[in-house]
Amino acid sequence: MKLKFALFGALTATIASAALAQSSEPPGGKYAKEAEQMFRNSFREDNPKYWMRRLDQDETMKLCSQYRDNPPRKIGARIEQMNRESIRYPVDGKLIGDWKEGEKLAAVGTGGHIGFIQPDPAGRVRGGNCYACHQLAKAEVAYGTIGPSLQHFGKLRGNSEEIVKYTYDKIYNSNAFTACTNMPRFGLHNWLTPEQITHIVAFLVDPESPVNKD
Amino acid sequence: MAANPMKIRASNKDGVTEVKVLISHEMETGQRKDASGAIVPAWFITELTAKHNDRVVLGAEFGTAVSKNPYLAFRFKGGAKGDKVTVSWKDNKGETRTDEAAIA
Amino acid sequence: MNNQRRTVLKSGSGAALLGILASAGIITPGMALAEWNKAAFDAKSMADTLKALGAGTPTESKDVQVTGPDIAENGAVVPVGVTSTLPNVTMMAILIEKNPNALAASFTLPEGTEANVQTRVKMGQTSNVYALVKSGDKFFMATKEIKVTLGGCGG
Amino acid sequence: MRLNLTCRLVGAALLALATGHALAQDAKVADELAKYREALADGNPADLLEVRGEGLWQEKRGPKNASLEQCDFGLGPGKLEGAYAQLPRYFKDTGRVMDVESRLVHCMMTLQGFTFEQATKNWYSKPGTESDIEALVTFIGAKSNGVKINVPATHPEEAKMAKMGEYIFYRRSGPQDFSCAICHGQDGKRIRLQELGNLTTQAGAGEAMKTWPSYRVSQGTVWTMQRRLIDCMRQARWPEPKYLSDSVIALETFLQKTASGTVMATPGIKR
Repeated sequence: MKLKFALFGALTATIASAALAQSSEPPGGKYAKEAEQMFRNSFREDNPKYWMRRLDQDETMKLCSQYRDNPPRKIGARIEQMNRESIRYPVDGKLIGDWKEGEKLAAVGTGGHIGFIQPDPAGRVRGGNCYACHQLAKAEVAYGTIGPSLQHFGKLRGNSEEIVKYTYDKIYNSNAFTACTNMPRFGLHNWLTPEQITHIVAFLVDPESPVNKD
Repeated sequence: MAANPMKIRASNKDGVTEVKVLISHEMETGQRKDASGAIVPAWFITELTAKHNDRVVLGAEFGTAVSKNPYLAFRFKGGAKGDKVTVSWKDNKGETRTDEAAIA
Repeated sequence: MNNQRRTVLKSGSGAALLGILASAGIITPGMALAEWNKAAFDAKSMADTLKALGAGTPTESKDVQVTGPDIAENGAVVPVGVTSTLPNVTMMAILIEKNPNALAASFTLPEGTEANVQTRVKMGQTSNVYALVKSGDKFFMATKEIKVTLGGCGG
Repeated sequence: MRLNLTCRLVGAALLALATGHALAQDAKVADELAKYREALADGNPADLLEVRGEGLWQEKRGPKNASLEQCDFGLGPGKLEGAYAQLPRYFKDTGRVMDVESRLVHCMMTLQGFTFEQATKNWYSKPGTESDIEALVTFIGAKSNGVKINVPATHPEEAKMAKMGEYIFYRRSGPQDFSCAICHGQDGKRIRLQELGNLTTQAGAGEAMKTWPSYRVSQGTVWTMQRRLIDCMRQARWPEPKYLSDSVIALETFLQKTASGTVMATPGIKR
């Protein structure tokens, strides 16, 4: 037993140090600063300021980029703390909305495109695009696998207050739980409103939702 | 814009000639809006005829639902290596084009 | 594979010359077999389209098949074909129930041409796709659902 | 205790059944998708552009009434076989790392006398407006078909570009917190039904890079690598970098370097 433990420890240490060696250098190496400048200079002068602001990085983005989305534990903890503090709730305090609205939002991947070539037409619906990365309702076969399957999310976890709050928080700001996760911070960026997030929560936890029923 | 050439492949095997045609055409549905919100008028191939030497081997009528840069494949009995396969199309603006290929 | 492609492309350049001849009026495009059936292509519903094609109520037949994959990665290009083992097939058509106009394409088959045509069509959404075949003076039909899936990045 | 065990067994069996069914459904989807891609591959409309590109390559055009046939993509004037596969690279005459498109535009300016604006006005096609660059790049790309991608980035300027490309690859920003690495930094993932290559590995980058330029059925035209990468940034909900900007060339250098050794198979065809 002890031996096993020791072996396991040694193995993890080896893996960790190998990973460290591979990614110890921030992307761009000694050219990182110059690369940032070059990147910023690659855009048209007549881009509206509010477009260009989308290239700004908050501290989370900067740290995640620097560590190739694999920050050391201490920095990861700091990122998570920082992001936990950002979460805001709907005024009425209700975290479960309408699963049917959530179902629509989960499928919509449009919205938010800017630029001169193929911008979204004004007023185009902006969705959560959940299916791009997650399996949800059984009937939708065109689902992505970047994130874990969420089929039977509520069936497996129930819909206790704790689960509901976790689900809301995770969608609002994924980095509150996992620093540098691939998942966008939908609430933080106002990509989805708190109300829209409650609809997606309902889609995930409501027993009547196709995520759980089928 | 002058129409670009088609790509025609024709091959004979066991007495049957298989023809595959790729056509360069916009196939605009007449339902799409441009950047300013105006409807882009329909522009699409309406008719197509394929001949083996002088004999018609296929007639086709297209609607706007045929994809951009249309593809068509069909088979007819007969045809020998070196024979000509000719394909002609006409679109709703009256533009036409004819191309040919030798059966391989 | 590579070589084959090259040869094909070479013959393609030859075709360009023919195109010039055609546009100069030296070679005239082949005459269509019939006038483009405006009423059929303008019809919206399946029933109206069948009526305009003079097909009435076609009989469902196992000897007719809609060919091609059941799933399209993009609705802009969906490979679809019609095949049939029925005798004396003179006409075939592809109809897409949920498109704005059901009729996508129709084909006239002279004697000696096999009842086996493939093309590519646009589909706005998942829909039943019908193959219509005229054998002798009777119409037959087959159907299958083709699923149109969305891409991930949001267009 | 016994009841509990039975329950668990039944539960396990049910779960296995459900999983089995889901797997069967996924397998069927994968099967039909493979059929779809196969059907498209036989008859790639990119071939139409390739023919047009060949014509444009030979045609005397521009204020200088010259063809592009003396354009040097790094292997010598007019040498196109394998040229695409070894780009981007450093060019002494311009003192810059250039990709196939920036070099092509350079030739349209120096050999044919076009201005930069004239040469790049239609760098991508719109419905009803053809792009000469799309056709030319399709033609030039196909001349590397069967050739191994070879961008060692040994010249200091190339090495620097590859490093700067790596920086951009991992750079997160925008309202979705995206970077290239989010979707393209892991093995075996897909977005909706589209497989995502891990572009940090030779296999993944090779699989991705070897098929470009590629016909996009959703767009009805061939996309060049510039278009592909500029659109990635649009999809990340960022502003678009300028056509031929160093950021795009840097990313290309990073990706081609990673993909080196992979045999080109272009033009491809994709959703």
